[in-house]
Amino acid sequence: MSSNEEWRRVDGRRWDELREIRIESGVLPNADGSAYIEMGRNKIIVGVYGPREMHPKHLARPHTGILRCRYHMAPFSTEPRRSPAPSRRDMEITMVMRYALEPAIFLERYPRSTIDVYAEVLQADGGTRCASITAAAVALADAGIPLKDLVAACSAGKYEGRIVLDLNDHEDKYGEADLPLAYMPNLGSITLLQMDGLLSPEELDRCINLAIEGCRKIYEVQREALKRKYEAKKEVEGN
Amino acid sequence: MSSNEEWRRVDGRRWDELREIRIESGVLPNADGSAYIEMGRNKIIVGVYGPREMHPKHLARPHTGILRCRYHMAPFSTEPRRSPAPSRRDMEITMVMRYALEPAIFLERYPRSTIDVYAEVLQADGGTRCASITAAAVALADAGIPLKDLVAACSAGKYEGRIVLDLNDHEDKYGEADLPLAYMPNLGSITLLQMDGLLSPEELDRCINLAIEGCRKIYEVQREALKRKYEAKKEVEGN
Amino acid sequence: MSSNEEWRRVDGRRWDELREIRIESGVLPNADGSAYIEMGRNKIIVGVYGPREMHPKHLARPHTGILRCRYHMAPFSTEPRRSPAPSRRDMEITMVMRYALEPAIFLERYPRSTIDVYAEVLQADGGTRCASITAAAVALADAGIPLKDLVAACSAGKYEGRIVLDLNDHEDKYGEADLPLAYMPNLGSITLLQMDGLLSPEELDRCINLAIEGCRKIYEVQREALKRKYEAKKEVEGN
Amino acid sequence: MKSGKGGFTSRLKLKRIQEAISSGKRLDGRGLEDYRDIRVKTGVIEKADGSSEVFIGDTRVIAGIEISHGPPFEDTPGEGILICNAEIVPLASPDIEPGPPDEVSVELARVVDRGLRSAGIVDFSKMEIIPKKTVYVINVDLFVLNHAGNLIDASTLAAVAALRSTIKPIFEVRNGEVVPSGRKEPLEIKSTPVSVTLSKIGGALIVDPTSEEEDAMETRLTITLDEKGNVCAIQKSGPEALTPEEVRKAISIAASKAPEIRSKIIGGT
Amino acid sequence: MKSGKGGFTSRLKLKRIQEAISSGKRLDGRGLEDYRDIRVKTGVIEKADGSSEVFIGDTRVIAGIEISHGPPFEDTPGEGILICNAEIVPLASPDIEPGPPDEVSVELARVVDRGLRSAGIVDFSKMEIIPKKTVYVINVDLFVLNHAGNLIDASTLAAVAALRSTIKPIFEVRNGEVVPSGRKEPLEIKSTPVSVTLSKIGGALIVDPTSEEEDAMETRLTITLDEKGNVCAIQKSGPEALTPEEVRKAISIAASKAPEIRSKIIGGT
Amino acid sequence: MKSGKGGFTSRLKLKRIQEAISSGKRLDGRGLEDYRDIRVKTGVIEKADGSSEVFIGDTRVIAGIEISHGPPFEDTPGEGILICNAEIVPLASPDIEPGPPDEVSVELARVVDRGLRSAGIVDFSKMEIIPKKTVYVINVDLFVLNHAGNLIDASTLAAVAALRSTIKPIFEVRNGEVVPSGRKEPLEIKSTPVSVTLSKIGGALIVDPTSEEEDAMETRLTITLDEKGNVCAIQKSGPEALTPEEVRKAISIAASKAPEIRSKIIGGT
Repeated sequence: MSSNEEWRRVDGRRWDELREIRIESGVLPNADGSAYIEMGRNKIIVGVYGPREMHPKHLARPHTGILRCRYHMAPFSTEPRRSPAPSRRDMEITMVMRYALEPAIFLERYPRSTIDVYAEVLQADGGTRCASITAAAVALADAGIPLKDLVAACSAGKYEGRIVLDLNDHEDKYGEADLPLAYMPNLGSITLLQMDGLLSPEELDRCINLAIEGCRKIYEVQREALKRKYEAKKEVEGN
Repeated sequence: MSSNEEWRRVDGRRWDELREIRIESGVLPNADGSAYIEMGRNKIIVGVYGPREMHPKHLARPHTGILRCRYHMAPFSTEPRRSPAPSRRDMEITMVMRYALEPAIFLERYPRSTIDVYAEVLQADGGTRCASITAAAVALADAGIPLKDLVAACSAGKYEGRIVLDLNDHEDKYGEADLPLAYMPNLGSITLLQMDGLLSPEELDRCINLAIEGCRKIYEVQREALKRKYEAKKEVEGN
Repeated sequence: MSSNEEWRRVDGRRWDELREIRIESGVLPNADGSAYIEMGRNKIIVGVYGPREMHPKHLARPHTGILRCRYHMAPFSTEPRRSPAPSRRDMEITMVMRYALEPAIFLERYPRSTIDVYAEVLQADGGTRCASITAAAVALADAGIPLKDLVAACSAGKYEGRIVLDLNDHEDKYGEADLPLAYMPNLGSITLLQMDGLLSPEELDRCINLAIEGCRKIYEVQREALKRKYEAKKEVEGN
Repeated sequence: MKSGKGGFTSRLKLKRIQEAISSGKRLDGRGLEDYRDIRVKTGVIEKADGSSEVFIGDTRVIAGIEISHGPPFEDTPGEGILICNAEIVPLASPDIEPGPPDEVSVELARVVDRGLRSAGIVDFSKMEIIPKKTVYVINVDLFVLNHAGNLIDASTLAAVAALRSTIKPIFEVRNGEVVPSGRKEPLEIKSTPVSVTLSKIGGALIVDPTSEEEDAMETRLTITLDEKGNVCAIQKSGPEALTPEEVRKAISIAASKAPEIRSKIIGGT
Repeated sequence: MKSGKGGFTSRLKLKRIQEAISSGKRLDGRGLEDYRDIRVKTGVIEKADGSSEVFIGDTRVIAGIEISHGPPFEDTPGEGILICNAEIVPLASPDIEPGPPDEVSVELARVVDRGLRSAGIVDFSKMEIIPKKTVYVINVDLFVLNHAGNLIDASTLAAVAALRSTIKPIFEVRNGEVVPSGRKEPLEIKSTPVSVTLSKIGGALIVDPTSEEEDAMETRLTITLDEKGNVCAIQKSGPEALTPEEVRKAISIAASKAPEIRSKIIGGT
Repeated sequence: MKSGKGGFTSRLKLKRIQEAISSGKRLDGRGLEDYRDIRVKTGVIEKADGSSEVFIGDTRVIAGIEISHGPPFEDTPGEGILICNAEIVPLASPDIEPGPPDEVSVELARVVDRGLRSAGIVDFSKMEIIPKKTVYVINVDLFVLNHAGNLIDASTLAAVAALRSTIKPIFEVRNGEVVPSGRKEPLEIKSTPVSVTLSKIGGALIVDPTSEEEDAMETRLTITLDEKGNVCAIQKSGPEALTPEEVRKAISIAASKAPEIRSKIIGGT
């Protein structure tokens, strides 16, 4: 079915097409690093603080740094409005986000320290956890934290019987399966993998491959954003 | 309109008249200082503990003492009954109460220490924050804590088009504006100032002046209460 | 009325008869000591950890150990399902359980340490606090903690005008009085005593005596359980 | 001068208290079975449906009653509801931190609640407004203003006195909705329970402990009795055991003291 | 380079700020009564019923509006509801910890709320759907993304701009139930309050403090005014006192600055 | 003797575990793809509508099912509700503190939930009682009594076994209200998902880790499959990455182990 190159999705995309994606780094004056991402109608901002001394101190570890994450949604990010109190879903995404980013960071270089990554979803449109991870990787780089590789994240899934890339909110809700995946392209490593729905082993394999392809494309957008920032900075410093 | 000296309010008061006010100090055997105030139908009791060692210790500050306040309402203080859990309103009043009292205390004399002021509203009838501050100042003096000046507090506002002093619950709810103010008469300093409602700049000015006049009268009642206590104590010690 | 030896309760028991009771010790591989009790349809499991270092440290006491208890009900233990959040009832039972067990333990031998006793009610059928205490005493012994005496617990009460032993859920709900009691048979000491309902002084006296008799019988079951475990252990070690 | 106002009592003081009581005396001169001075005022919170203030020595408790309406409990669909809540606010003692109710205030509320309920202080079966849907709800709020020991007895007394002073708003059903009728009537009180709390200190039983005595006590036993001499609640609390004889003795002391305490509210209303 | 982005400002820096202001200057070159650059965007959250983003210098606040329906407050049964909520999320400043709203964000929400409500920004009496049962509910959610001082002015501005941009879903009653009609209309705005916050530093009054200036400030006074020059909210916050003269001066500065700030939204919609 | 019962595993032990697994062996003698002994009992909580107890080695989990009724979720108005809740109670391991659910128990509940829901274990579209108003609610409560590793597989197994044993009370509508009809019927089960969790340790993949192995593991991957071999949930959890090849290998191991695990409940009911 996916061979049908004529077929278009509700939002006009081909089966293997990403939503429009825009990433900007260095958007928050206070944070040590930050990034803003728009992916379809998703709007997410991520701020990074650290490496910095851990408070409270008893949580610090003598031989390694700690990565702390928070995934949080603004009350107005969904319709209907959501309560500001963190949900069980927020707790789980907070956890997988940490696991998705940790493999990219040389935590052992920061004993007794913490790196705090805060993702705030301003508008949600399906795939917020992937977009948050993608933006967080850029924010970490923007903070000057050396990374083993950028982490790019993207989902694939099944909607009306077809394998598709980067599900939007509608496809996520009414589709048959959703598989969010995070990938470090240069290391060939998967750092996030979840799946919800029903897929045959063969479909699953296609989803994983498609999501990895999506991550590669996103990786280019991430690099572009960092380059832009770097050049802008050089210009400013040149003044 | 306020020139109409014949006009009387729902509770029979003139426009510039305070409700009946009664203050008693030294009412709680356990507290280091305490005061009970009745102002109209408001009934509020305040206890002071300290200066004492700060617990938990990490909140202590090496070069100054800290003033902590708590404004809290008994479940039976309002109709309908209120939940015992602190509300957002309680949090805000707790904060402005601290700011209203802090300018009167030589906090720098008490490094590593805390002074705790607890106000419990037993019956609420409009103007509880002012009455709590008024009673708290007496309780602080009763605790033997030297004060730069007493802090007296009182509201002025607008009800049915007239500027009036010391709004009761009905006037507060159905009136056009309420302006609570705390004042140190000898220092000529305003330590609390809030306003809720709608006032022209000229009305606002009259409200501020009227509230300050109210505070001066309350100050006399505060002094009287402390004097009574002091004399009673002398008598007891004379025995 | 209780002289009527023919009379039988809704579940077929005589007035002075315990429900069927089964205790097994050493049921949890991870815990330092544990016991499982079935008493009627009650099913409760208790785990003991310690004596072990107290965390957080500031709760430790330099000259004595501390006993901490937790009484908790599984969501599926009652009909309708209960919320997993601890209730005020759970808080109170947690406290009286600690007081019921503390007199049996040489806490002064474990300075800076804690002994943690966790009771989980898997199915509730009236008398869970007593069954929890009974199982906890066995679990403490199973943990190798020397005890001054075993603590056995049992309720007596009044149902349809008669004094009865060991009330089940129905008798507890629809009866006139319920008196849970814990007893150390060799020391002749009462460590738990509560009463809910209405009893004449004479009925109260009979309830206390009856509950003590019940505890003596339960004590035998406790000893049996510990002996079985001890013998099983010897056999295993003999291999 | 402020020593002994709660807070930590020194080891020396604790020893002196225990030794005195062992030899039949108390530091404040009372006999072992003497209460401190008890004072009961009602109507102290005019806006509440009922209220009282109780002093036992320096211990001071206010009770406020609100009568409202709501759905019945699932397991007693035809009966009214009584809910006890207790707060020991931080001005009551140097040891109390602001925060959600701890073990001590939860126990306090629950023991008072059991006494009122078991004694049948009101007739719960006559509190229905809409059958199985809406019943009268009695909120009893206890507020400890000064903690100088024996909170349970003071709180039970305050709750009962406040209920006895309660003027109940009458609700009625209009167009299927429960609304106040505007009429009121005194709440009908069926029973007057009082609690007597005994502390075991230095092996002896005393009534009405001060905070310092509570710091020195081995264990505590509260017995609540109605006016017919029936026992309607018992609560042992504290880290040490009691013999059956001690329990019996405590019950008999409680039975003998209860009428004296009850007279403070029967007289005081 | 990242100094002065919130967090602890050094004692030396605080002193320099105070000395500069005492002599009529500010470290960033502004005059005492100059605001930083103010930018207002609306429609930034397309899915919300109304939204805005406000920048005052580096301070950045988003406001989102949702119009729903619910029961009225007990004491205003015929009126609609407006609820303000504010979150200062941890990416806004190195000092902010994740957690439930603290004193600062509670105050922020309440001061903005009072300004909107007192100014009568909407006509609450026209928000009934089912008489005394169901009314329109306006949720105003403030979200601080970067905290560089003067949150109250930025948040009031964001709330008002977002409300002015709001397209309200119209609810109707079908078979006794409130359902969306599918139709929408602009929310009718009756007033345009703006707040002006003054800080007293080194004895002088300045407007629009940065975070560093806030660290150095003695006290703070917020005055909210409507377009007719009426004052609709005041909030003093901060540990030091003000003289009546200082208050009067602050009110007069606020009155003179308000139109300039208001022009950013009247122009910006 | 009690070593290896959870708690901190020594660095030496962790190294031994990793080295053994690198060379294809496990400390307890199992092969890399061998499960510990699995036992499943149902009907262990007679009062519940369904229940089970699952042992995988020393890991022990109870599941209890309650069928009640309530409003549907807003976004699926015609469908029934299934809610998973998991508690790892403090007697399960020396490391667990009493308190609200932490990250680990929230993840546990959510991964089990996703497996049940994605597999379509019940037909949610047939669970309406009053159209769009009231639906059947299935509460699945997981209770971990002993934590010796691999909680997800044990919990999924317990949930499925408990649901398969469930006798559903039938509700009916009388005078507009939902009431129990008094009749019951077995809950119709449409699918039997099982989860297989793999751990990567010393670069190799193993199934069914013990707690000590979990302390030594680099990362974890759970794959839930239905009886047709479809994958219905995946969860990677843990601080290290996996290559696509490792993921593929894990999926194929899971597919080959699932029938063996499923036989424990198909057989065990």
